[in-house]
Amino acid sequence: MKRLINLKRIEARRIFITYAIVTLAYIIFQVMSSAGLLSSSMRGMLVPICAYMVMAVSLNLVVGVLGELSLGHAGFMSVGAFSGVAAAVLMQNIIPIAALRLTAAMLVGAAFAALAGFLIGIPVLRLKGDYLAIVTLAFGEIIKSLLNNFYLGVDSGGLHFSMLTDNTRLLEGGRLIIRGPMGISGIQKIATFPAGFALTIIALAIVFNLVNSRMGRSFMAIRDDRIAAESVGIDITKYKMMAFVMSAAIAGAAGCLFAMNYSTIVANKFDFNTSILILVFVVLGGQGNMLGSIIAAAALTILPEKLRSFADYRMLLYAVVLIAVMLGTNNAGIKRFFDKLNPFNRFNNNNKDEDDEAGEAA
Amino acid sequence: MRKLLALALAAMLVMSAACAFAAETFKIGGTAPLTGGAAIYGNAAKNGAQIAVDEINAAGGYVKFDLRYEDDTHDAEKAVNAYNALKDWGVQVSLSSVTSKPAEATAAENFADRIFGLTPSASAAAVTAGKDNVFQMCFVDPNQGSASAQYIADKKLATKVAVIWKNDDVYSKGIYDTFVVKAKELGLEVVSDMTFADGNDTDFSVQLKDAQDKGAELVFLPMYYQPASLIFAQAAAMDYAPKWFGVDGMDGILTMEGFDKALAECVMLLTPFNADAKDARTQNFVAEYQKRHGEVPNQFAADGYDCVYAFAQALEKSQAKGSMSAEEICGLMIAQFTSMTFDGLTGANMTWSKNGEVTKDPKGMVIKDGAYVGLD
Amino acid sequence: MFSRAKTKLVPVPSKSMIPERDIDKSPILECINLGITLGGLKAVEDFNLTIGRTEIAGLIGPNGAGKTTVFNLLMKVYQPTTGTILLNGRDTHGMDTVQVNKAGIARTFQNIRLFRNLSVVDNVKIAMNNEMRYNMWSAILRLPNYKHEELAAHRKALKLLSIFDMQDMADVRAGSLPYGAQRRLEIVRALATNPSLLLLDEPAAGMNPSETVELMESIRKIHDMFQIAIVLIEHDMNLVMNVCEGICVLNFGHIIAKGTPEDIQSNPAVIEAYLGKQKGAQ
Amino acid sequence: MMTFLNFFISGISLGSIYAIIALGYTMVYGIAKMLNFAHGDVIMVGAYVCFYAVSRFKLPPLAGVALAMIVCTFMGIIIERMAYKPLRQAPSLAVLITAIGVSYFLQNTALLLWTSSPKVFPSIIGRGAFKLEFNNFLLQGQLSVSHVIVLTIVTCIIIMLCLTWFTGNTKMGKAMRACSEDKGAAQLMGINVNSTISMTFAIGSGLAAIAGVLLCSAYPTLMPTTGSLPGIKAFTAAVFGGIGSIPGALLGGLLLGVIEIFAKAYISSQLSDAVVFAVLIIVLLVKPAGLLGVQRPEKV
Repeated sequence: MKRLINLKRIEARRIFITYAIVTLAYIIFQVMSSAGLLSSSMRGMLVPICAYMVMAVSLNLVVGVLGELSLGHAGFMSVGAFSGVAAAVLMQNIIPIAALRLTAAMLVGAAFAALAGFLIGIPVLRLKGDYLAIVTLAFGEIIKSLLNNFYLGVDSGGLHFSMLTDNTRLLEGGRLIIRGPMGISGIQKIATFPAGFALTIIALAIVFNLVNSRMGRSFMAIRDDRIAAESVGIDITKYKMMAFVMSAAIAGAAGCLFAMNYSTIVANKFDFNTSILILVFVVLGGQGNMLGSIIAAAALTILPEKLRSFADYRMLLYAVVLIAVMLGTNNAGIKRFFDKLNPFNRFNNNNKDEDDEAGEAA
Repeated sequence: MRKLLALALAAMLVMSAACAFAAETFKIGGTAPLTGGAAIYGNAAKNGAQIAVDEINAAGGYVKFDLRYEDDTHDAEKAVNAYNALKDWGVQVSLSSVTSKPAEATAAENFADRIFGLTPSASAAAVTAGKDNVFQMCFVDPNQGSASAQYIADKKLATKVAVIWKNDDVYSKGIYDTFVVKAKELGLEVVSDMTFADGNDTDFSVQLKDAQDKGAELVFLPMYYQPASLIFAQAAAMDYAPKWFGVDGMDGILTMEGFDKALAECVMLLTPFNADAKDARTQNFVAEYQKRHGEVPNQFAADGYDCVYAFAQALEKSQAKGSMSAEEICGLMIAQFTSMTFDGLTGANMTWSKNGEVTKDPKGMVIKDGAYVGLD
Repeated sequence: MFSRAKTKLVPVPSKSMIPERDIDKSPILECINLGITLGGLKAVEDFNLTIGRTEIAGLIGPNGAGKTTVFNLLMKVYQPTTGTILLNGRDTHGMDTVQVNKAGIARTFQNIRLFRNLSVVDNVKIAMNNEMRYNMWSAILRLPNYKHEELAAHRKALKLLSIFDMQDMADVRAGSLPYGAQRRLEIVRALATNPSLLLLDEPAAGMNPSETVELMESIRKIHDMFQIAIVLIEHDMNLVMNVCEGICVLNFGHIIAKGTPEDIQSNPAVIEAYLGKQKGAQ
Repeated sequence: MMTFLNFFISGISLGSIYAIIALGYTMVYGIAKMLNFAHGDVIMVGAYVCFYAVSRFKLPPLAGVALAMIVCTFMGIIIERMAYKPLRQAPSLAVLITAIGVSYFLQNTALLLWTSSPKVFPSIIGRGAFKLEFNNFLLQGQLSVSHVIVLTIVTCIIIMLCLTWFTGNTKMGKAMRACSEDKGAAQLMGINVNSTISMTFAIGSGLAAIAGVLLCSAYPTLMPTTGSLPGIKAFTAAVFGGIGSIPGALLGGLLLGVIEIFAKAYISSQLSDAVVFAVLIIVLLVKPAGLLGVQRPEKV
């Protein structure tokens, strides 16, 4: 019998290391930023990197922990961004403190995204595998299409919204917040790096605590063997829904954080390509591996910026790096090498076969 | 002795340098979609600006430029990244961004950082709104929409019009909105109002059929030329020949490789730039562009070119120094741009209002025998 | 809904294994005219079987006879096309796998279906999900009831694992266990759902003779400790004849014989099904 | 009524383009079990090759198409060898991401090679149309069906029949079906799984070249991003019809086109995409494996 991995110790250590690395990175960058050691380029990316890290963690809950492929995750980000920013605009006078307003906006974004996740979950979670994936893609496109035709305005008479054309008929002094394809303009940029860090830690805490509970075990049971999970009384739909909604809520908060970092936001930003980008973070970082997702999200956000000196060849190189990394991380030789270095390969499905042989041989 | 000699040498070097490089060098930069679906516009603006910079540097006047363009892939997030990369490089005057949504995002940064911005072609009203230091070289979308309606009504081109616009595009939507309002005001009847979007921008039979069935005499196309070329081809296939009216984004349709120019016959458009204009400046520019890139420049290239020249004029007039910070230059530029007039490829006697919008005459053009002819 | 006495899992020491003691009680399981058509083929037909409250029964038959299909019908992996399943006297019509499990049936699988990437103890704890009560927010916020219930569940899981002396492997990845241990873990996992009827699908498959003997003892031990009914599918006749009190033989989806091990061993229909029709035999 | 028929024809036209792209998707998915998101970009390359052959080098159209097919087939084989083959044992998601990487790679290479300016595809098939005049109590007016569309539909059907025959009757085709069912078992039966999958990619890419030429003949602008959005739509069509099913791809493509046009015409041109995807979702809920897909029950 080959080594039997002691998962409990590894898991605890892995969680600790994840928190530690994120916190350490935050402190380093925060200090460097206040000391003026960071380039504008780097400083400008801090908040979006946080948002992408949270997105990656959130998608990893669905893809890595629950084991369902979602190709429309940007849709939830979009719902969170639009509802959160709209909420922030509405609360501008009620909550004067920016940090509080941001928190409230993120909560609103999370709530709306969770609602969207729930509504979408009802039909989606009845499907399996690639079909589930294509339906999430479809919902992502539908969300984009609907938001591109959504108008929301506020005036002294309250909130007004309309679809397709701007029929909000705002009174004098009213403000059209969401303007269909033109999205939201003139956003107050209240997203900050500390807020991004806080959201990352909260997202990690939610996901880790959930994973190490009866809910999380049920998610992983569904991933590993749906039929066996049913046979021991796990209500598949209920737990899939729980993971899906929680993931959508976190994505919504991340979307709100992201949108609050720019003065303008449009629905087209959150398209299929963005969904795929987040999926790339998850796959590259390792399914179920939160630290991996976080590192991949940060690295792949910075990479295209660092490639700017290659001018026209920038995106070509990005593609080559992406392919090379996928080939490299899945190459048996290289993989074994990294596995030796990294004891945290709990969810790594690839060495399953190896272990199976070990099991059968014994 | 040696020391003295070295000193003398150094002094000579400095002097000769001062003689040869009397010019003030400014770092000028902008973001543009150089890759992805909108790369046509970004590359055109970049190439146009590069030609202007090369000409100005070669002429050896007061101003010299160091130009840098960064890729923003037509995305607000990437545009801010690109803007920050330029800031790290030490950009002094900014060419903002080429497309509207990215420009809206970078303009907010321009405003916050006090870096003067002049966008060649980002035409959304929100780009300049509320920012004293962001200016446009192109017409702002709402103006173009109402100008088009005005033109159609004035020339009595039609009473029943159809509009086909791109539903997920800021530019198209911006023009559409004011066009419809103005058209109603002027008694034009918008009989058909149809859209398309990114995923379904190949088949226009429904939109055209609707316009045809409702008897539209003129179809207004606030869009870029690539979908427009498909619309013309499909309309021809279904024997539908209304009057076509385009906007500045339509410019470039005649330069598409392989495009059957007969399809665009009699298409009218409002554009500030005409590659077939007979004046020497335009002809030189077009020749140079063709030499370098093998293509006829479109309006974006001309806008990019004009921006650089406008900067050169303003910098020279205000006697800005290359050693000044971006913020100092910003103050000078605001003063200059709100007071100066500028002649460029895309219009003569351009002036700018305090809120950054340009005033120049749109040229009504019609395509005759595969070339633009001025309309009046 | 289908609440059962929570005391069920308290081990009752009992040395006697006499099926007759169930006579005065209602049976745990009754299948009446059970049948299913899969892809036009009648995989199981007219299946009638009654299992006593503490009976150990065997379901045998040649390959493809429909044994696993019967288990799948009982667990509602497939919905039966005809017939009725009464569990504890209650019709299971319209129930799904999860509900049937909650009502008291648990099973193991012919091809091991463990949660391979999870630890051994987590595999068992997953099966105890339905007896834990804390909600999502307790878990996220780590409220006291989360800690309390998790601790209790962990203790109970270790206790269950100790039946097979597996408590030391609790934190090992289930997929990396040796084959025999995986089979045993599946049984523990099934037991963790507090079943009153345990279905074992070829528990001895792939085991060597000494492991099989150990397994036999374990099955008896489980039976004694929990006082539950067990139905097992097995090809190892030694195990079946030694452990089972009653045997049901299936061939081509039909029951061809039912009886005690002795009856079955001498039943000509069974011999024919297993060995083919022999010329000259009596 | 006539308008309805005309829209129907438009829908079929659009749908036939989706169908021909979907055939390639379904072929690769059915056998290699991977979502080849780079398929749309192979189409783009095929169209560019044909464009340059015909417009610049003045080759006859058929030679252009043949050249495009050869180039795409080789490219398909090379992509498969370099990017997908090393990942045969890897989880399917890793392959999916690699395919996306390949898609980015092709798009950006095209951008460097052929610039971002749109090209107008030469009318190698001609812009003509069959015009049908109707003048009876039911139908009044003219129905026009362009030659390109007729050719596309005919090509679709021919390709569908050929593929069905190929997978059903030839040795290689049977090997493909075997790989599709169970790669391990196929290997044990002496089928060279690797070369079979390479072959699938070669065929799929060759089909992509034809699809590219037809796509750009029907909607004649060509840019480095030309293939990506129709690619996603066609992928949707393939799922709609039941991914892996060859007739399903044809049916799915045609239906998707018709639904899209009808949604534009009778519901809202602004929400047509939303309607198309909503219909897809509803179909998948009713028939979880698509219209013609076969749902295999899980073995327990």
